[in-house]
Order: sequence, then structure tokens, then C-alpha cells
Amino acid sequence: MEGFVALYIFMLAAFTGYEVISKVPVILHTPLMSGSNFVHGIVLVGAMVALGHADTKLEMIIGFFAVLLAAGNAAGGYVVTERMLEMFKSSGDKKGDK
Amino acid sequence: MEGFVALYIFMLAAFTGYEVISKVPVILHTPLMSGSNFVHGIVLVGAMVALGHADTKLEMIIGFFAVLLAAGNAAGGYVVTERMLEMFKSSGDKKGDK
Amino acid sequence: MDYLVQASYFAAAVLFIYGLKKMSSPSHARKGIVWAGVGMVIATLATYFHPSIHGFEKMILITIAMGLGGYLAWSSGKKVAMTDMPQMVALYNGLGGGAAALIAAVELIRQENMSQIVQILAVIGALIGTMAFSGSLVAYAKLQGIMRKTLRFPGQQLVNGITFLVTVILGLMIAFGGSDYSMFVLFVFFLLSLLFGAMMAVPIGGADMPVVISLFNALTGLAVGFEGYVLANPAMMIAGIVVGSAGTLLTQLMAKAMNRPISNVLFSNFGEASGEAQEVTGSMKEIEASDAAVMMAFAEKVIIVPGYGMAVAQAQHKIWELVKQLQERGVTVKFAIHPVAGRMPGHMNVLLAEAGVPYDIIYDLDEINEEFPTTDVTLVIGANDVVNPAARTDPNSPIHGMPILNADKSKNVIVIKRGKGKGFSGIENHLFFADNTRMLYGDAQQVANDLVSDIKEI
Amino acid sequence: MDYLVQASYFAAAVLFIYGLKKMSSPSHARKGIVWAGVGMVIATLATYFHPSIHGFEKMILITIAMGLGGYLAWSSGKKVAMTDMPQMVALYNGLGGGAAALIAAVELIRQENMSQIVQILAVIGALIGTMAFSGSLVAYAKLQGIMRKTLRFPGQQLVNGITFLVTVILGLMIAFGGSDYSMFVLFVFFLLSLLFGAMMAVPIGGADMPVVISLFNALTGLAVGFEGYVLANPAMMIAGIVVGSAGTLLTQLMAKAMNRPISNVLFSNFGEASGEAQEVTGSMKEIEASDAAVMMAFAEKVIIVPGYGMAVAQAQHKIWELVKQLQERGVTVKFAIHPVAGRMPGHMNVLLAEAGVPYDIIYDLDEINEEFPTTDVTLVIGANDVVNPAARTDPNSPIHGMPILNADKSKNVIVIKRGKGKGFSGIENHLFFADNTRMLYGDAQQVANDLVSDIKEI
Amino acid sequence: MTLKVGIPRETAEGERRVAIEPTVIKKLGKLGAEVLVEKGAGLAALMPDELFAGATIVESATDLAQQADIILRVQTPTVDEVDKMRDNSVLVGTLLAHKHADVVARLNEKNITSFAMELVPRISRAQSMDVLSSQAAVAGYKAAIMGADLAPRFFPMLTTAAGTIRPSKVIVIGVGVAGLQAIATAKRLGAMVEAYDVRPETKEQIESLGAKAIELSISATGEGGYARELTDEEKQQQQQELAGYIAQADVLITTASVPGRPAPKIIPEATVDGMKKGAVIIDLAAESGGNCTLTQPGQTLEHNGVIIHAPLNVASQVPVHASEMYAKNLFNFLSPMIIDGEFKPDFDDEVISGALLTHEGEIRHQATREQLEGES
Amino acid sequence: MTLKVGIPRETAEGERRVAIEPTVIKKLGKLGAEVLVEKGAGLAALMPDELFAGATIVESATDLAQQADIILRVQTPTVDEVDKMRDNSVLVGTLLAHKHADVVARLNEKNITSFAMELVPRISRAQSMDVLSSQAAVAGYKAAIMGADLAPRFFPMLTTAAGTIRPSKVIVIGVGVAGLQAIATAKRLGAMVEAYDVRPETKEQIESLGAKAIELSISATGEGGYARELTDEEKQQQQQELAGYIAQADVLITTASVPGRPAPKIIPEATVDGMKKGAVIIDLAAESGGNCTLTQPGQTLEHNGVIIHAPLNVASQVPVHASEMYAKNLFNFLSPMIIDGEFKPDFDDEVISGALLTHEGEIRHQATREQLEGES
Ligand SMILES: NC(=O)c1ccc[n+]([C@@H]2O[C@H](COP(=O)([O-])OP(=O)(O)OC[C@H]3O[C@@H](n4cnc5c(N)ncnc54)[C@H](OP(=O)(O)O)[C@@H]3O)[C@@H](O)[C@H]2O)c1
Ligand SMILES: NC(=O)c1ccc[n+]([C@@H]2O[C@H](COP(=O)([O-])OP(=O)(O)OC[C@H]3O[C@@H](n4cnc5c(N)ncnc54)[C@H](OP(=O)(O)O)[C@@H]3O)[C@@H](O)[C@H]2O)c1
Ligand SMILES: NC(=O)c1ccc[n+]([C@@H]2O[C@H](COP(=O)([O-])OP(=O)(O)OC[C@H]3O[C@@H](n4cnc5c(N)ncnc54)[C@H](O)[C@@H]3O)[C@@H](O)[C@H]2O)c1
Ligand SMILES: NC(=O)c1ccc[n+]([C@@H]2O[C@H](COP(=O)([O-])OP(=O)(O)OC[C@H]3O[C@@H](n4cnc5c(N)ncnc54)[C@H](O)[C@@H]3O)[C@@H](O)[C@H]2O)c1
Repeated sequence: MEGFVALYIFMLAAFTGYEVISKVPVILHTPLMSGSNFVHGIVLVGAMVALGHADTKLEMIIGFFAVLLAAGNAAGGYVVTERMLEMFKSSGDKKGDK
Repeated sequence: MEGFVALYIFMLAAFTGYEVISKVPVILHTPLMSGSNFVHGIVLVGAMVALGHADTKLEMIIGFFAVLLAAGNAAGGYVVTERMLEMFKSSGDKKGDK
Repeated sequence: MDYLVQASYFAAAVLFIYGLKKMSSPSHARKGIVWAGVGMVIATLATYFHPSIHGFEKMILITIAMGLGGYLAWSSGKKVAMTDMPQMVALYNGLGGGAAALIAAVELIRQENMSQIVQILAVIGALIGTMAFSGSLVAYAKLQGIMRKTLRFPGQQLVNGITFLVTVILGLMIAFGGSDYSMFVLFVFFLLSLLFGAMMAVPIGGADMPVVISLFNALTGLAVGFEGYVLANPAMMIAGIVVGSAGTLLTQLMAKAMNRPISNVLFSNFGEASGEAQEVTGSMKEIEASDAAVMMAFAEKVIIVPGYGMAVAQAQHKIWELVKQLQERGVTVKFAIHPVAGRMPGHMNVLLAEAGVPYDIIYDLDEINEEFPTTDVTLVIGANDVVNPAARTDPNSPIHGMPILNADKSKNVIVIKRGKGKGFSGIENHLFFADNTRMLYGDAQQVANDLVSDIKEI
Repeated sequence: MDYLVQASYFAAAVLFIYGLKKMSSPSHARKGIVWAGVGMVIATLATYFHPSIHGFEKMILITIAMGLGGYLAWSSGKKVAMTDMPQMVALYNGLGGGAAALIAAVELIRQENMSQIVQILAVIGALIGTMAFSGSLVAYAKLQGIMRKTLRFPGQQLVNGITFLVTVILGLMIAFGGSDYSMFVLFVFFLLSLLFGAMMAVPIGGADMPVVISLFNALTGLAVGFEGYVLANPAMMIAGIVVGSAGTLLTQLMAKAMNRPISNVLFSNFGEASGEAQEVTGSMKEIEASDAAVMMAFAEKVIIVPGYGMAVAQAQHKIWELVKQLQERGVTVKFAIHPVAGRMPGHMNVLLAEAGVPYDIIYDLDEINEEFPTTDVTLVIGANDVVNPAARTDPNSPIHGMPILNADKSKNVIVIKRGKGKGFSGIENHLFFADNTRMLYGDAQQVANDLVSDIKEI
Repeated sequence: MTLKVGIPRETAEGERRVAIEPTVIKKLGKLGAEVLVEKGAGLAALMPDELFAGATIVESATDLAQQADIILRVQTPTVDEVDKMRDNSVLVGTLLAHKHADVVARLNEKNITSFAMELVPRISRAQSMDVLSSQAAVAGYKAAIMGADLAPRFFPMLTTAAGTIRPSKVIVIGVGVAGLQAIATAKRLGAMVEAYDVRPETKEQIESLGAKAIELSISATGEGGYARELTDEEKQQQQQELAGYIAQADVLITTASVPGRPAPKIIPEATVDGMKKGAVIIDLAAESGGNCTLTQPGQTLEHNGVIIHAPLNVASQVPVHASEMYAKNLFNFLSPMIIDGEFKPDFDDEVISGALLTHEGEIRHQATREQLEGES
Repeated sequence: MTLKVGIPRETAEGERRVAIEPTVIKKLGKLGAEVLVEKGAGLAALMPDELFAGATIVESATDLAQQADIILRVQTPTVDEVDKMRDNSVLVGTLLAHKHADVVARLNEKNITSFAMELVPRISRAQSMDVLSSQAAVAGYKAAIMGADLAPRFFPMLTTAAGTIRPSKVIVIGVGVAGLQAIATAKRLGAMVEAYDVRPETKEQIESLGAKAIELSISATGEGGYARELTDEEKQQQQQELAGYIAQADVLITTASVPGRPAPKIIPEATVDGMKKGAVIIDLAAESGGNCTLTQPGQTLEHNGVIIHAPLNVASQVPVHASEMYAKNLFNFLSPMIIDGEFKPDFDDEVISGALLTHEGEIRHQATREQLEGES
């Protein structure tokens, strides 16, 4: 990928991340931290690729652990976030989506 | 440029545009329209390139007009927007930047 | 392409986004356009070093074109009256669309081994850009008064539809024709696009114009973005698509502010609604709470005229909150109490006292009537008869001879009421139709509530 | 790479952004994580078809690793107590950072003709990812109670600084070493990164922990984004950088919510501030207005206990507005008036009546005292003595024997006051130190104002 | 010779108001009129003679009557007082012609042009001359204060160390100008206020003051914003339904009236018997007989532990402000008729002709003429 | 034999309160005591005997005194009434020992255990027994109502077709319990309220009611939340500075007092002379001589157009709620002493010992003892 194109994507993504988070109530800080923690679980995809094209034993072992850890990140991140946000559900749904 | 990369840039740019505009007071609709009108004056850059690599007479004529029009877009857009936003200055500055 | 150029483009893209972001808040708006302007200058200068620009001669040519176009637009933009701004926006927008279309034309004529995607986007950009060009020019002509009639004929929609269909088919032929489409097809394609854009704008008129201009603006943005892809120019891509997306949202918001779905503006009763209202001498002009909030927040002096409606809505607490917020922003606020406002002597006093409004900002008719001409905004809340100029002017009116609060003499009047309800005396109020009056419909308490939160957001 | 995979990645990126956007508003938050989850599943499944994954055997291996890691994390995440959530976030975050580091390791070991930029980003990603890994694990260990001591020694900062410097130098050697850096250097580089991350986390403790976890979270995001570039994977790039940027902002916001600059948390008095406060039995725990607003907005029942401070601040109108907003959201709100609240008999009644609070939601001590245990949030506004449990428990207290409102028995208590001011009787109030009490500092009127606008935003 | 406007001291018993106040003197002066005030005319309204700067103080009522071209009064003059007036002079006041046939006759004989302020048509333009409204506003305010003073209870709710005092319930019957003002005042004091009127449009008005409207199953809207009289059946029903509400009242303020007729008897003895001990009735309709059957106009009595207070001429108890408003009403009425210092009424004006009682030896007000000449 | 608590009818002139109310009867019953009430004891407070469900109605005062173990009163009994009481019985009431040496002596002779409620120490725990506070709250409220009733003006601002009525200015001097309540009530009615007290901490309290604090250059904080007496010089200065403010008042409410001493004379004749015609002074300090030198306790007089109203025993004018609060105060005081239906006071408790006047033939309250035995 061309360097500058990556820069554009990085810039836009950074702006997007910033905009999405600005002005959230303090009570959502922890759930959002957890939610974004889940999102970088996408590293799993990279880990799969790394393991996928690993050639040597060493690379494969490292790759295996990469997938293992990344899966942990994704799965754990999801469960924990979901449970935290569960708290907002009952009372939120009570009033309908507003 | 790879097709999907362009798609990513388009997607992120669209999201950015959306976020930037959402929740503006009605009174800013016209100035913002004017401001974004100025921003797409960047077409000037493209027009310059088009004229720059024009080979035939026809292409050059077309290119010339492209630059002419684009420059009109950029310059006119700027002046008009600046004048509209001028109105917000006095009262805005009165209270300091908040 | 060399690094300097690329870096400049990148900087321009960042500055555009940053500038637009600033522009969306009233107190920073002005800085926003300056930042965006800096971005534009950087990008333009850098382009002189673009590898595609061969030779000094071209640079001269570019500079001439740029200087000419820039000068004409700049000077016209400087001169024009504030009230003519909308058509200027339309004009400049049309220029941009035209430029995008011309770029597409150059590229399509060159037929330089484009990839399929590039070719498709070039065609789409050409179509959209051309439409925006002709449509915007029509809009400009109409607003400027050059073109007076709003052409309408039976079956108009059908003709438009067919034109569009043919244009699209030609477009497909070009887009998927590899490099062997004929120049003639290309020519007809552009011509039809031009025609269609104009036909879209011709039947629309009156208050719908700004919505349509905004739509063309969004279209230009898209065209620029697509041509940016064709030229592999990310600054154009980003700026174009940001404007395309923002413009689309803006168009929707503007249509919503007029209480009309966008499809309604474009297709159904092409501009009819607003065309007719103007036949009365003056019309009731609605305003959004957020707009009213900005008007008051940036005013120097506001007078509030409460009436029976405030009592019915029990809005006094909210109003007082509103006043306190205005005061915090440095606005001078006074209450003007008409002797017979409400339904009993002192009705307003009781309510304002309940809300805790201090006596020293409450004025009666004699004390305040001279102040209206120097007042930026008079906010009439659920009052009707007590601000009805008919009492001064119309000897046949049942309220003739009753002294009234001269709200109509202030620079702007905002009237809060629920609908078309008459006052106690049951007569029409011409204040509501005055040029400087805006109607803010809704229950007074609800509206006051909205105003309070809108002012907070500024 | 084939289109399907690319399209899936694109969809995943869109879903991540959309999901995060939803998560940032309380009423939609839960849908947000579900959308993001869908994105993740799509991306993961698509990756099986990624051209880099050679052979069935690898797929099995991947599936095993994924299953194992996923299962362990999922089941531990399901089981853990709500109060232990923060450390789980730290743990999972560490795993992600580790994964990013390991990817970097694989790529750097392969040394497959990387471009210079790719190589630089791979190294940066490795450094950051490794730090996030070890740092998060230390944070986890500390919160989980596995590691109890907060190691601190003189010159700690110097040692940290040197370690970091050495790591960076090694990193530069690798990044600009073309393909001829030694494996040993690579190994030492990773080791030192690991060490540095841990050392960063070790001295921090107590209330600063969440801030640090958030910081590591942002770092993991960056690492993932950079490794995404290395692997030419835009989904990773976007998701990673979005998280990196969002996480950085979040870290700042969290530090701000604790009234400490982020540098303070990280470098100066490493966790000392919070360490000491905990030596008292219970401590005063501050809360932000926006947080308090959410607590009340999502409560079933709220009791408001006004006191002399409400009178001093003349906050009654604002409070009533707050109550009306809560009522609109379906919250049951009652006012509890203590017999001697304020400075004269009926002081609160006068003020509430002035604000227009209807009598039927005003209760006196006998009527309401039993309701506190079933109350979600008790909001104490400028009251002190009348909610001081010492009256019940401490026979030596000057107010012993005075009946009090049992605010302390409700599930949560929020106390609005300006500072550490005592009440009329001049004694300390243990309610303020209770586990279920949060202090909301500020002038009662100002705070009520903030609460009102915060609730509107939810 | 300049126009002389004279203001005598009121002679009616208990009348504390006066038909002038300092700013009106100034304004009349600007119109070119000279103001004569009888010595001590303002004393009862706590306005000593010194306050009337710009006016000439005239020692005796007779002198004043002899000098004045226009006489402003609060209440109807006696026949003697009319006798002292100059022929062809002008009289403005609350004349209540139907109660004072003799006075009207004498005015006629003396060719006096008299205007009865209570007859001013209630159109928008004439609101500033509407003495009924201005004095009713005073009465309504005062009624609530009297209620609070006479009640053995607190109006507001009070949570104290010695227990919680429940707020009093105040019921207002008849929601005209006075009733609305009574509602507003009682609400201010913290009472729970409910109100009832036969005219349905009062519901919104009651609620616009934050009080609760009592809704019964009958309505009686009449002409010109006034109420019509109810049929016997309706009255019966009204009384019964109301009694239920009234039983809970701590203070009951009644202001119901139908112009030109005796006040409707809405509160029979049975209703009073159903009331709480220590409840208070303020019957503002006492002037026209009272809304309660037990009412003795002008007296305060107790019936089964219920105090029935039926004050007359309530506005006169707030003499400073009542006089101020009354005087301004008169001025607003008078000023269009004084042109260049001369009295030139435009008898085509509906306000002026509406209020005109006698002129050039004729009774101009139709109802009064019919009543009096039918009688004679 | 169960403990008998007796409540006689108050005999002091103008006293409308009674030391009991229905809920207290129930609560005393729960503690195992029997309640005896003299016939008609509650009539003046608009509580007929039927209301006292659960209590035994006793025909005569003598019978009651003979049967009761504990007697609850509002005011000090006469010597005769004490004579009728049983030896060794208990008396609770506002006894004002320093004014009634004879009564105290007789109580002592009869070995009666007597508690003076006004002596209850003003500590937090005893707030629910503080009759001074509860009755002062009533008086303060009533003072504002009386002010509004006597004033010839409106309290609130009123913009009407007949001109704009400016709000009245009410000034409150002495911002204790009564003063605060007066401020609150006058504010409710829409008056502009300013207030003054020598204690500086009242500034915040005044402002907490939305009123304006008058700040002079002197301060006088004493012990225990009460004010100390000022020096002569200070008094002079206070009077002069205040006079300037008072000149603008429409209603002046004075409540200043220093416990156990005559009320400070803050309003000399010169200040009154400087006031507006029609201004009203409500001197709540009348009980201890009044804050105005012209005050005649118990009377309403006019001085140069200013009405000086100096009512005594104001709380008694709101008898229902005043009695209710008073009775609850007594109950809160009594209840810790009634254990299993028997009277077992804990004389070590500071509240009980503080209020104890006579016990076992001794005067237990030091100041009273010194005063009386020094005298004898
Ligand atoms: N003060 C007195 O003593 C007295 C006594 C009797 C009569 N009057 C007469 O009353 C009139 C008073 O004039 P005014 O200007 O105060 O009132 P008005 O002329 O009666 O007008 C009130 C307006 O408020 C609007 N409104 C009603 N409820 C509302 C709500 N909930 N939210 C927002 N708007 C609401 C109504 O329009 P929508 O229905 O469209 O909302 C109406 O046009 C005069 O004509 C006066 O002569 C006065
Ligand atoms: N009701 C009566 O009749 C009466 C009469 C006399 C005495 N008292 C006594 O008064 C006390 C009443 O208790 P209470 O709980 O109502 O009041 P309190 O115990 O006096 O406490 C008031 C609290 O409000 C806070 N505060 C003051 N101004 C504030 C402002 N502008 N904004 C926010 N907070 C503010 C103060 O803390 P900060 O300074 O930190 O803000 C203080 O802790 C009791 O002890 C009672 O015995 C009552
Ligand atoms: N057009 C104007 O400018 C103007 C000026 C003043 C008053 N008014 C209107 O005229 C109305 C009456 O004014 P007023 O105060 O002089 O009235 P009023 O003194 O004649 O009567 C008082 C009230 O008693 C009510 N009433 C009569 N019979 C009743 C019954 N049996 N039961 C219950 N209530 C009964 C009437 O409906 C009226 O509201 C006012 O409400 C006002 O809106 C209009
Ligand atoms: N601790 C408690 O629980 C408790 C209970 C009740 C009252 N108190 C306090 O005691 C204070 C006094 O109560 P009170 O109403 O019985 O007082 P009070 O009736 O004895 O006196 C009334 C007021 O007059 C003021 N005063 C005295 N001399 C003055 C002068 N020369 N000029 C102006 N003002 C003068 C006093 O400062 C006092 O505020 C109250 O403010 C209250 O805070 C405390």
C-alpha cells in the first residue's frame, strides 16, 4: 500500500475515533474502554494471517500464540463489554429507544 | 490506487462529513453549505493536473476552462463564506471564544 | 508524484476537515473558513510541482486561467449584497461542478488506459458534475431574477425521467465501452446531462431553492471526489466525499427545517407550496427553536412580552431560565407587561413572581414602549391582542384605541404560540405576517424548554 | 487478496465504527457491541479464505488456537463478578497487545523484503504491543490481588528512562537495519519492551488503575493499526487506529474526571494520592455531574433530601426542573423534608412551593423514612446534619437523639455540597464517607443546572 | 376660564377611598384643567393634603361643589350633595342608578351631565376605565388576605420539628376578576386552591394560575362575558355537587354574581353545616346579598364553628391602591373629553354614551330610564 | 393504676390554644397513659370534644386537677389552679417562672414536679420539644398576614389597565425563628423584603429566603444562638442607620428580643415620624415590651398616620395549628419519661433537668431560684 494512502486512512480513522468518543458521559467510560478493547480484537485476523503464512517452526509457534492471545482478546472483550452494557439495557428499554 | 483502499477512504470521509455536520443550528445551514461549496473548490487541483497533462488542443481548451471554473469555485466560495461568517464574528468575539 | 506534493495534499485534507468542523459551531465558524482557505492555498501551490504538469508554458496557462476565474469570482463575491448570497453560492457551486465535468471530459477524451473502475467513476463524476453545473446555473438565474418563470408543463416528470434514462444508458456505454466509445456519444452524453440538470432545477422555486442548491452542492462534492479517484488525488477524494456526505445531510436538515421531506421538494409539488404563500401580503414565516435561540443569544437587547398563553402553558419558570441564560451571555433582557395581558389584572406579575423574576427587569407599557425600536429581538410568548398593531391602525377593530406594546417596531420579533389560535378579542393579528416576525409554533413551555437547551449548545 | 475477503473486511470496519458510535450513548450502548461483534465474526470467517493462509493444516491449527483462546476468555469473562470487570478488561487488552507483538515478531523474523516504512511500523507496533501486553498483565495482577505491593524505589524514573532509551535504540537498529539485524538484538528488544511495560505499571495503584488500563488499551489499538499496515490489512488499520484515537481521548477524559492531568497519573506521584486516602475508613468519593445524571436517569426511584445549602444556593427552581425531567423518564421522585432542615420551621416548604413543587410529592420524615432501603438513588442537596447517621449511632454526638432521614440506607447516595463545610451542628458526617455515597461538589444551583443539561443529553 | 375638576371628600360610611391621586392631578393639569380637592379628602386613604401638589385645597364641600365644573366621586352623592352642585355641571362616579332613584331624579332636575362608571361598556379599549375590574381586583386580593387572617390555620404546608402542618384548602366560587385575584393570592400563600365558575372558559383561566378547576355538570355562559342566571333545577344540582367539595375547604371565598340581579345563593345552610369547624367563608358577593344564605352583609358571624365574613366595600380596605386605580380609571375616561381645557364629550363614542346616565334633563341610560320612569 | 394525663381548658384571657390534639392522645395511649380532657378545652382552638377520641372528657377543672398525675398546659396556671392540683403531681407548660413567683412558690409547697417548656435547652435533639420555636414560627407567619391585612396597599406588584401598582416594601427587624417566617410569608405575597438582625450569620439565612439583608456596621452575637444586648452607643448607631431604611417601608415587622430581658427599643419615635403615611408596624416583641418606643403592648394605635400594631400572644390567633405543634412539642418532651405506663424521668438527661423548674420542694432552675430566693 502506498505510504500516503495509509496516512490518509490513519488520519481519517483517528478523526473518526475522536469524534465517536467526544462527549460521552463519564459512566460510559469503562464500557467504552471495554468496547474499544474488543474492537482491537481484530488483531485476530492479523494473527491468523501471520500463522497462516508462517514457514518455520518458530514462526508457527509464535503465530499459534498470536492467534490464541488474539482470540482471547476478542472473545473476552466481547463478553465483558456485553455484560457491562447489560446494565443499561433494562432501564433503557423500559423507555423505548430514544 | 487499489479499489478497496479508495472505498475505505470514501467510507471514512463520508462518515467524517456526516459527523462534522450533525447537530448544527439551523442558522448555520447556509454558511455551512457555502463553506462546503468552497471546500470542493479543491477541484482546482484536479483541473490544474488535467490542463497540465493535456496533449491536444481540445484537451487544452477544456482543461483551461476547467481551471477557470474551478478557480471561480474556490475564490468565490471563499469570499462568500467569509462574508457570511463575518456576521457571527462581532457577537461571537464579544463573548470570547467559548 | 513527489513527497512534497503529497504531503501538501495531506495537509490540505486535514485542514479542510478541521475547518468544516470549526464552521459547524457559531462561535468558531469564522476561523473555520480561514483554515480551510489555508489548506486550499497549500494544495494549489503544491500542484505546480505536480509531475503531470509538463513545462513552463502550461504553468503560465494555468496561472492565467486561475487568475482570471479567481479574480472574477472574488470581485463579484465581494460586491454582492448580503441578501443575494444564496445565488452566489449556487453560481460558484455550478462552476465547481462544471470543472469536475470538464476534468472528466479531458480524461475521457484522452482515453489513457484507464482501469474499469476509474472509467466508471469518471463517467459518474461527469454525469453528476454536469448536472450540478447546469442545475446550479438555473438556480442562480432564477434567484438573481434573470429567469423569472418557473417552467411547468404536463408530463414534465415523464420527460425528465426519459431524459435521465437515456443519459444513463449513454453513460453505461461509455463506462463499459473500454476505449472504443465514439466522441459523438460522449458529446451527446454531456449534452443530455446538461439538459437534465437544468430540467431538474427549472420547476423549483421560492423557499425550496436553498434546498436544491444544497443538493447540487452535495452532488458537486461527489463529482469532485470521483474525479479525484480518476486522477488518483486523495485530497480531492477526501474533500469531495466529505462535502458530498455533509451536503447530503445538510440538504436533509434544510428540508426538515421546512417541514417537507426532500422528495417532496424535488418531485411532487415542485415549489408550489411556497409559490402560493407569497401571494398574500406578507406571510407567516416559521422559525426553528434553534434558530431563535441563536438570534437571541447573539442579540444585545431582548424584550419578552408574555401573554395569556404563557399562563396557560405555565411556562413562566422556563422563560425565566431562558432569561437567566441570556443574561449570562451578556444580553440585556427586559420583560414588558401589558396592562391587560392575561385574564386578570396583574396576571403576568403573579406568574413572574412565582418564577422568581426580580421586579427590576419588569417594565410596564409606558416605561418600555419607546425601547422597542432599539431592541434586537422581541420574544412574544403566548400574547396576541396586546401586541396587535390593529389597535393603533385599524379604527374598525374591536381593540382600536387600546394601547399596545409596540413589539412590531423592534428589529426582529419571534412569536411563540401553538397554532393559528386567536386572542381574547378574536381578531387576526397583522404582526404575525410582518417581515420582521417569525412564528415559533408549539406549547409555550415546550418551546421555552427547547430554547433553553438550544442556547446551552451554542 | 480476493474480493470476498476484502469486502468482508470493509464491512467489518464499517460495523466497528458504527458499533462504537452506538456504544457512546447510554440508551443504545448495548446494540453497539452486538454490531461490532457481527463485524468481528464476518472478518474472522472471511480470513479463512485469505490467500496467505496456505493449506488445511494451518486452518486446523488456527481453529485450535482460536478455540482455545476464545473459550478460555469467554468462560472466564462470563463467570467473573461485576466488580472484577476492570481487571478482566486489562487482561484481555494485554492479550491483544501480545498478539500484535507476536505478529510483529513473526514478520520481523521472516524478514521478507519489507519496505522501509513497513519495517519501521512493524518495530513500533512490536514495541507498543509488547508494552501493552506486560503492562496490562501487571495491572491485571494488581487489581486481582495477585500482586499486592506497589513497588517503588528511589531513582525509579531514571531506571525506567534508561530502559526505554535502550529499547528505542535497539528498535532503531532493527527498523533501519534492512534485513541484517541479528535475532539476538530482536530478542533483547522484545525482552526490554516487556520489562518497560511492566515497570510502567508497577508503581501505579488504586484509583489511577483505570486510567492506565485505558492508556494500554489505546496503545494496543495503535499496535494493531500499525501491524495492520505491515500486513496490508485495512480492517486492522482502521479498527486499530480508531481505537488508538478513541482510547487516547478516553484516557484523557478519565484522567480529567479524576481531576488529575494524565502526566500526573503516569509520572509524578505514581498512585500516591489515592493510596493515602484509603487509609481512612472509607473515603469521600467524588462523582461527575454527568455520571450522577445517568445514575438518576436510569433509576426507578429517587428521593431528594434538600437542606440549608439548597436555600443558600437558591437552587429550588433548578431542582424542580431536574425532578420534572426525571419524571418524564419514568423515574419516581419524592422529596423528603426533615423537620429541621434549613434554618427555620418550614424553610424547605417555602422554597419548594416557590419553585412550584406540588405538595403530593413532598413527604416528611415519618412518611418516608422506611422507603430509603428501596430507593435507588438519594440525592442530598446541601443537607448535612439532617442525614448524619451519627444522630443514630454516636451517643456523644451533639445531634444524638435527633431523628434523621435514613439516606444512608438507600442503595446509592449522591451528596451535593460546595466543599468540606460542616453543617449547623459543626460535626463530621460519616454518610459522606460511606461506600454507597458519592460527593458532587459545587454550588447547588450550578450543579443542579449541570445535572439538568446532562440528563437532557442522555 | 379654565375647567375646574373638583374632588369632594367621600361621605358614605366606611368609605376610605378618594377619586383622585397625585399623578392624575398632574395629568389633568397638562390637559388644562384645574383641580380642586376638598380639605382632608384623601385622609382616609392615607393621602394627606400636602400630597396633592398642584391642586387647590378647598375648605368646604359646599365651596367645592359650587366651583367645580366636573365632580369626581367614588360613591353616589346624596341628594343633598347633588343639591349643592351647580346646574349643568358634570358628575362622574360609581352611581348605581338603580339603587338611587332619588339622586338620579335630582341630577336630572339640575340638568347635570352624569356618567356612571359601572356602565362603561366592557370593550377592549375601555379596559383602562373599567372601575369594576380595578376594584374587583383589589377585593379579590383582600379577600384572600382576610381569609388567611381569619383562618385558625396556616395556609402553606410547613414541615417542622413539631410535626408537619398540612396546607389549607381554599375554594373560590365565581371566577371573575375578583375570583381570579383571590385564587392567585391564596396560591401565593401556599394554599391548595380549587375554583369553580359556571362559565366553562374559566377552567383554562383557573389552570393558568396553577389552581385546580372544579368541574360540575352544568354551564351558564351569558352575554358579554357575564354569566346568565341558572334555572332552579340547575341551581339545586350545582349546590349539591359543590357541597361535596366545600366540605373539605378551610377557606371558602365566594364572588359569584350576575350583573343587575341579586347574587346567586350557592351556599345553603346545609352546605355550611357540612364544613369543617374553624372554616372561614369570605362572601365577597355580600354587596348584592351574598352567595351564602346565612350571609349578613357587612357582618361577621359564626355558624356551627364556621365563620361567615361578609364585608361590604372591600376595595375601600386597601384605600391607597384602590384609590390610585380608581382615580386613573376616571382620568382615562375623562381625558378624551377634555380638549384644549374644555369639556367637549363626543356623545357618539360608544364608551361615553354607554356610561352617560343623565344629560340635558334626560335619563340617557335605557335600563335606568325604564326602571325609574316605569316606577314613577 | 394507669398514669393519668390531664389537659385543662386554658383560663388566661385571650388564650385560644390548648395543650392537646387528637394524634397526641393516641400516642399517649400507646405509651400506656390515660388522657383526661376538660370539657370544652379545645373549643377556642376549634377542636370540639368529639375530636378527642380516646380521651375521657372531664366536666370540671377541679375534677380534672384532682384526678390527673400529669397536667399539660399552655400557659402558667394561676395560684388557685395550682391549689386544685394534687400534691406530688406533675405540671408541664410554658411557665415563665420569672413572671410568676407566687405560682412557683405554691408549686414548691405542693411538692409538684414542674417543667417549664421555655427552658428546654436548644440543642439539636430537643428541637422537637422547642415550644419557643414552634410558637414563634406561627407568630412570624401571622405577623406577615396581619401586616398585609392592615396595610392600605397591595403587597405584590400588579400591572393593570388602571396603572401599575408597585410592590410594597416589608422590612423585618430581628431575624430569629419568627423573623424568618415573616420574611418568607411576606416574600410569598410578593412584597420586596429586607431584613436586619444584629447576628451576622443571619445574612446568609435572609438571603436563603430570597430576601435582602440590611447590613449595618454593628454586630452582636451572644451565647447559645441568642443575641447579646448592645451597648448604648451601638444602639444609637443602629437606630440611626436603620431609620434610613425604615423610612421606605410600607410594613415593618419587628421581632428583636434578647432572652430574659426587655425587648430592645430599636424604633424610637423619630424613626416612626420618618415613615410613610399608611405604613404599618407589627411589633411582635410586644410581649416583652416591644421594639418600638411607642408600642402599647396589646393595642393598635396610630401615630402620625403610621399604624402600630402590637398584638400579644400571636400564636394563639392561629389556634388550630399552634395547638397542634404545641401539643406535639409537649408529647416529644414527655414521651421519654413515660416508661411502661409509669412516669420515670431521668433527671440526668440534660433536656429534662434543663427544663425542670420545681421538684421535691426545691426550685431546680438556678436562675429562677436566685431570682426568687434572692427576692424573698
Ligand atoms: N388582564 C385582564 O384583566 C383581562 C381580563 C379579561 C380579558 N382580557 C383580555 O385578554 C387579552 C389578553 O391578551 P394576551 O395577549 O395576553 O392574550 P390573548 O390575546 O388572549 O392571546 C393569547 C395567545 O396565546 C396563545 N396560547 C394559548 N395557549 C398557549 C400555550 N399553551 N402555548 C403557547 N401559546 C398559547 C394563543 O394562540 P394559540 O391558540 O395559537 O396558541 C393566543 O393567541 C386582551 O384582549 C385583554 O383585553 C384581559
Ligand atoms: N429548621 C429549623 O427550624 C432550624 C433552626 C435552627 C437550626 N437548625 C439546624 O440547622 C440544621 C439543618 O440541617 P441541614 O441539613 O438542612 O443543613 P446543614 O446541616 O446546615 O448543612 C448545610 C450544608 O449545605 C452545604 N451548603 C451550603 N451552601 C451551599 C451551596 N450554596 N451549595 C451547595 N451546598 C451548600 C454546606 O456544606 P458546604 O459548605 O461544604 O457547601 C452544609 O454542609 C440542623 O442542624 C438543624 O438543627 C434548624
Ligand atoms: N372585555 C373585557 O375587556 C373585560 C373586562 C373585564 C372583565 N371581563 C370579563 O367579564 C367576566 C366577568 O367579570 P366580573 O368579575 O365583573 O364578573 P361578576 O363580578 O359579574 O361575576 C363574578 C363571577 O361569578 C360567576 N357566576 C355567576 N353566577 C354563578 C353561579 N351561579 N355559580 C358560579 N359562578 C357564578 C360569573 O361567571 C363570574 O365569573 C370576567 O371573567 C372577564 O373575563 C371582560
Ligand atoms: N440549636 C437549635 O436547634 C435552635 C433551635 C431554635 C432556635 N435556634 C437559634 O436561635 C436563634 C434565635 O432564635 P429566636 O427566634 O428564639 O430568637 P429571639 O426570639 O430570642 O430573638 C429574635 C431575634 O432578635 C434578634 N435581636 C436581638 N437584639 C436585636 C437588636 N438589638 N437588633 C436587631 N435584632 C436583634 C436576635 O438576634 C434574634 O435573631 C435562631 O436564629 C435559631 O437559629 C437554634
